[in-house]
Amino acid sequence: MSNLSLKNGRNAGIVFGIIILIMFSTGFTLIGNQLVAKLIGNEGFKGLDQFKVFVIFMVLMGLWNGSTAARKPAIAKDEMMPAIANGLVAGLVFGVFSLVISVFFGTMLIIKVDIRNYLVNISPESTKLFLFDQTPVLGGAYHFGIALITSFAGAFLAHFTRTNQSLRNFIANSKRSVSDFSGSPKVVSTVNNQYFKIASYLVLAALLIIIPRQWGSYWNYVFGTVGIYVLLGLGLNIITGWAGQLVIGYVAFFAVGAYSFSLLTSPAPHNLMWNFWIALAVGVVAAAVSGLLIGLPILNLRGDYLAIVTLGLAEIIRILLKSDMLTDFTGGPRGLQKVGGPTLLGNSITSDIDFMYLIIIAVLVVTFFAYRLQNSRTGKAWYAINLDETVARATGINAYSSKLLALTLSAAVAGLAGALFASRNQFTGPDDHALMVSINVICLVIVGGIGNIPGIFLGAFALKGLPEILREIENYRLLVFGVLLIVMMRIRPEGFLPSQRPKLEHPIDLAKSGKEE
Amino acid sequence: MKNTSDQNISKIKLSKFLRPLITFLISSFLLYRIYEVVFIRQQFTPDIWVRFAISGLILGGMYALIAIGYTLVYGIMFMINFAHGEVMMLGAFGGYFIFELFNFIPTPTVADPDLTFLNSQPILSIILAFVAGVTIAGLSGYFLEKIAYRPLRKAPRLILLITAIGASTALQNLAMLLFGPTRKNVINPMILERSAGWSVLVSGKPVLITYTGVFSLVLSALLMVALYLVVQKTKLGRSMRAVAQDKNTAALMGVDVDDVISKTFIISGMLAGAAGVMWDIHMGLVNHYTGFLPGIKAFTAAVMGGIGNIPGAMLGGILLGMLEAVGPAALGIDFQLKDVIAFTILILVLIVRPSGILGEKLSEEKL
Amino acid sequence: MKKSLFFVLMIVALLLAACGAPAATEAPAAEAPAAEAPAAEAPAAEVPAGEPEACAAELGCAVIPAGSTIKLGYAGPMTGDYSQFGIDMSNAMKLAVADFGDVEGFKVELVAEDDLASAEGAAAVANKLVTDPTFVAMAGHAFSGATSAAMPIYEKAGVPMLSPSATNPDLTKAGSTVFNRSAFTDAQQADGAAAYLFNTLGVKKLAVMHDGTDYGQGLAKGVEAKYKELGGEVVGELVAVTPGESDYSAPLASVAAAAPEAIYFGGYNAEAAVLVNQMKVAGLEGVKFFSGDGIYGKDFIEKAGANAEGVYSATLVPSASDAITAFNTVYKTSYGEDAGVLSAYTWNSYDSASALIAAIKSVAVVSGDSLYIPRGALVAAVRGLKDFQGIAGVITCQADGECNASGPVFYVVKDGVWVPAE
Amino acid sequence: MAICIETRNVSKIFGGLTAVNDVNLVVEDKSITSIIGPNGAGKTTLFNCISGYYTPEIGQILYNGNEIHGLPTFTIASIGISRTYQNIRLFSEMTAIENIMVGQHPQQKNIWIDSMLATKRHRTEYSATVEEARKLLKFVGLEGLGDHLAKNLPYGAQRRLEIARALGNKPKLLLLDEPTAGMNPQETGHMTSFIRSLRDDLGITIILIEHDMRVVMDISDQIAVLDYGEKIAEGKPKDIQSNQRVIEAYLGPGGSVLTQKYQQRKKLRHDAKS
Repeated sequence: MSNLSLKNGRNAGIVFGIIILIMFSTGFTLIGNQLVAKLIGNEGFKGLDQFKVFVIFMVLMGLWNGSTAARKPAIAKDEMMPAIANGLVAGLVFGVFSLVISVFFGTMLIIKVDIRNYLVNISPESTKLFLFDQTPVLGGAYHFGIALITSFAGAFLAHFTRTNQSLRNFIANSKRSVSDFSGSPKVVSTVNNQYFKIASYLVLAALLIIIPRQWGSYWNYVFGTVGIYVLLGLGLNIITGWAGQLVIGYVAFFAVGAYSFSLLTSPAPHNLMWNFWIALAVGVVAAAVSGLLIGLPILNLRGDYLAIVTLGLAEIIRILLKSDMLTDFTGGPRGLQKVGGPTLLGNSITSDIDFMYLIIIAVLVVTFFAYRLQNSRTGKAWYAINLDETVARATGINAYSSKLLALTLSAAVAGLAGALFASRNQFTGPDDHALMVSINVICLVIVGGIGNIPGIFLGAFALKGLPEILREIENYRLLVFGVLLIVMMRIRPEGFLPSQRPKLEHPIDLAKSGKEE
Repeated sequence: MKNTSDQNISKIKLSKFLRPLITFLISSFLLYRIYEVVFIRQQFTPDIWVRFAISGLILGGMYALIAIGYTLVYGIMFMINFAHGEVMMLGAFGGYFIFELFNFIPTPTVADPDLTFLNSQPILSIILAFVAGVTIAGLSGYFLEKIAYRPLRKAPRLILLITAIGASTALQNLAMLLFGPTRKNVINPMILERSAGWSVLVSGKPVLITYTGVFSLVLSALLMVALYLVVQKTKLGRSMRAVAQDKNTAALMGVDVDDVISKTFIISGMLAGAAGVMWDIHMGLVNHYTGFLPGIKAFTAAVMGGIGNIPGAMLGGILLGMLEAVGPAALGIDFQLKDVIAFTILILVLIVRPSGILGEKLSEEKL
Repeated sequence: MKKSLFFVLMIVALLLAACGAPAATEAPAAEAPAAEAPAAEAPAAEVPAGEPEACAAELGCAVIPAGSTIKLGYAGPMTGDYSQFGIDMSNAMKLAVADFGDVEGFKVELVAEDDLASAEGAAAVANKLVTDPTFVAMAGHAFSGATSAAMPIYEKAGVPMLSPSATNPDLTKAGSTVFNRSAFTDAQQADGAAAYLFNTLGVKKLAVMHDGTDYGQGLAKGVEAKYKELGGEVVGELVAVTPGESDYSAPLASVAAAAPEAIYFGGYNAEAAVLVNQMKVAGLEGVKFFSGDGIYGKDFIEKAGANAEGVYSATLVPSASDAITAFNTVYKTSYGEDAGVLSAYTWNSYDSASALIAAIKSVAVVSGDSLYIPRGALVAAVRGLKDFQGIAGVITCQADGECNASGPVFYVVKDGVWVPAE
Repeated sequence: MAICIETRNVSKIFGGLTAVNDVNLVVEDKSITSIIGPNGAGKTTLFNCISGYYTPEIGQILYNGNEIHGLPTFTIASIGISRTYQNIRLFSEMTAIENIMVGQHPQQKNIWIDSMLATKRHRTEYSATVEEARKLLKFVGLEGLGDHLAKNLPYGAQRRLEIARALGNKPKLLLLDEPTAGMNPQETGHMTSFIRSLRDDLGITIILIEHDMRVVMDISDQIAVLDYGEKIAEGKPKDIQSNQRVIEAYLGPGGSVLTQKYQQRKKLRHDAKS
């Protein structure tokens, strides 16, 4: 048994040990356990108290730990001994971590040192849970035992699944089908079935019409927010996804749209009370103009300048909006109340259902235009600039004006989103336009699959919809989100739905795609 | 065909002419405004100006230290390390916990039965706090690079940026969950008590120059000199410069690129850690959000000075600190708008001189 | 081409759907059981048999089936810099629910949500809460900005509010039928503070600062106006600082240039602590520091340490009484913290929650197995609260929703604790 | 014959280094001109001056009698000057056919609003463009590879695709930077005849930088030799072969002696054989 082969076990043990330490000290063991206990408690496992649930949790962690240790590629495929030995070592290290945590924090609990002054989430309940309601040493011993046994079992299981041929095939197959499902580039089947297409469009249309009416105002609110972030994503995708120019302060244009719309339709401070549609148009145009103006001096440069300048612009706009200097003009830190809602033929339509429809229409229109632009002459020019600006220029593309156009369109979409956002909330204020909004939008574009329109929908749902639904774990969501971003960039940097290039050469496709594009 | 070319010629000439004109107009307006506020309105007496300048210098020193971290990493990897501010925050927490620990250890004497280690061995405490902060920050820089960035060495820069944003969010929220959201008070040793210092008479009025301020400023100056020497005189510095110039060639010349990048992250982390402990000592409040704003500011400073350029980062940092402290007063506007001034100057610098104040001039058509 | 045709058709269809919506709403709602449909949309005519007559009114009834709880809402910042406010207020309300939370055998449950003190968070929380048919009243929101964003949503759903801490004067001027508050307004507070500074403390030269938030700016402007009216001199212009920073020495230096006798600061404890800590460095040693209810609490003293000595706060801590002492004991044993340490709104929150429960009791009707709470009547009942005896004082709501008659009281830090100022 | 492009006293200076020094070059319509010279002689810099990357400090560049120096690259491309690169620079993430369509950019008139609203101009132009791109693909012999990403194509195909992209612009002047670099003799032969066909079939004026003397001597109507940024010789292939200065530039001083010896030896061997 060489030294090298035990390294895997040690590393796995350390990683899992640190994970359990972080979970414990952020209080996640307690909250997560309560959540799980609540879930299965209602389903008939009434006999299980939370300590037993926690045992199950630790058992699962141990199994995972052991299998990770045994599955590292460095271990020769079919040898049993190294796998098991690694599993044991991993269990040992993991066990020592748990033991130390138990004994240390258990002792703290007994001698009544309130550790919460420094580590706020280590409450007595949390420590008790970690010790399975035992004394520190006994609890630690339990942990050690569980870790050792389950890691061993995990390693054995991992080894078994790897050596067993039929299982291996099964796993390989399911992996393949998963990757097929998530749309790896090679599987672009030309679905020739026109009827299927039309039918699915019809179903989609029917759903879009019916659903907003069926779910309550809360879901309309949540998905309205998702819709607005889809708009933002589509907009940012033009300049960042297609033209390749990073914009960090995208929220600046969002703010311009929201504020110019709100100032025109709100009773205070100016009492202009313009018509919704005119104000909406003004909001869009104002955002577009601001994009154009900021692009004029900057876009003939290459590099990250646009990113930095828009970052500065976003902050400038936010600070100015809430400043004392402009309070009389912009409403100051309070923002603008009673922002106007949409009207149609003189009737004001303010119910959340109607507004959901309005958002859906806006998303559809922008999506449609985005699709049209994507593979057009303009879209190709943007993508060429993205890939190699020097060559793009030398093929006759005016990179400066192309980028300027991209930024202007992008800003216009953000303005639209901003105006809709303000109108829906009947409110807008400087804190709605913090930098975090832009960062969220960048992330949703990337997570979904940069440059790809369906990806944006997925990304917006993942980033704005899911956290809203999972409000229970509110405190942890940003941590999880950050870790997910890192993990995702490592294992799937092209996003969930990577973008695909159109097929143009084969004559069969021409009949369709040529017309459609 | 002739037409289009003529139009283009005129367009170019116009933009070449416009840029200096705008620069001239804006700078002359600013100068006039400063003249008006300082000499005609005379709202502030010289001692107040000195106070502004001191506060700007101290802040600028810290910005400069953090900005160097940005610049080093940018110079080598062409990435904006968004999580750099968080590294500084971790360093600040390191220092905070050391101070708390030492304040907990009693070393009673006859004269003072309540004396703690913190005050019986103040210098040692401070040194150890710096060691802890710098080590923690350096290590987090190292692991950040190893875990998050190294696997993406060949990836597009956008991917790296997203990873950095992810790392920043994760670290910030981890710190919040571990240590709680409220700001914590940092207990200084008595010799570095905040709001104590030398009183200097400026135009007949006393101006307090705090010990903590002088301490931070001197220390950041020393660290910057040390860094400059490392980069200019040592083998590591030469390798760093080589990697910054051209990774492939450097690798061919026998430079271990991964190792150099790792060390760059460690150095930038250590500087941020030192800035973090200084923040502890001078500002006295620390929480998970401590690193974010200084991080953004320092990044701005690095860009202003010329990103990738170490003296540029120093200059940018000091300049930004001064702009924030002196700018609003000099232009006669509200202090709330200090960031507006800073960012406006940043945008103007980028428009007029895209490579930053000290950055090398880029040719417009770099192949 | 097909794609574009499809898009156009879809948009037309959606437009039609949107136009038809008001007319068509009734159909699905009528089919759905009353308990599932959002309360606001449940049309009065469709109430199932066995409902009391009161439910025929416009907003219908909240129906609490046997075994369910009556949901009393609270929303405030539970995380972030201002989390102490939210935590303290919900703690106090939990005690009120424990004390009074029994309406005809049905339990009241406090649903405390985190609105992050932001407008967007508040709208999300409000939209979520109103979908719960057993949610009847809201003892919040905590912050004014959040409240104004959430108000229209409760208005539509017919949920009465009684906020213990949303103090912006404009909130009650909007003509809302559902919004009430048991706290005094910022305008009252500012007037009181200015008068106290000028008359009691005898300050003749005042500098006014704020933190750039809605709350801080409102207070600062109010104090400035009133102080001038009283004949005092406000030196320099209003100085605003950027919230969240740790170095305010430059703005303080500019204040010092005007040589004021006292500084009034509108804002919260985090920024106030930094300001107080740096006053000496800025040359403002010996200048009085005066602020509002936003700095009252233990956090400020912890952060400012010895520098906190002599700092004033205008707040709404009630004067000592037996009820208060009893409450304080319960609070201390329940949460291990003295009442009023986290924020000044502890007692007021307790009163808000208990007043709402009292209003619920006055309108609730049992019929069959279920409890029926007529929403319209509840809104009116809360607005009509009269001489409700809380621990902190009497709650009597005016026609506009202002329910607090007493003005601010003044506290000062002495030997590391807040004590009533002379 | 009409003159296609002419450089008059063109000099390009980088800092202290004069990369191109006082170069005069006259290229006639529908001719093939080769620029040769040792590495670092300023050949690519001259290309970059013509295609607009650099603006020469001194001198003029005339295209069909109009001054074009100082114009932005995209304008130069849109008036009919296309180029390829020494190290292939395709849009690697685009398909082959899309690369060509990008090359057709200056030929199209539709703007973004056309594509958004699907106007007639967009539709007709789009199908014409796809059609044209397919033809070009066929012309360069890449039929069937159009839907592959450019980065996945084999090396030779990438070279040809780059030329196809340049042709998308319907150029009157084509600048080829080492079109046969890295090719085996067979591929080189194909490329040579392909270049010739560009001139013969499409009537394009061609300037190429080339190191392979066999190709140069084979297809050039005219050869210019650069050394240290200066034009040291110009003329028909025959003249260049025997030019003393050229030989010296390649082989250093004394090079001519070596060449003479080599020629004598070759002659001897030739004689011996016959």
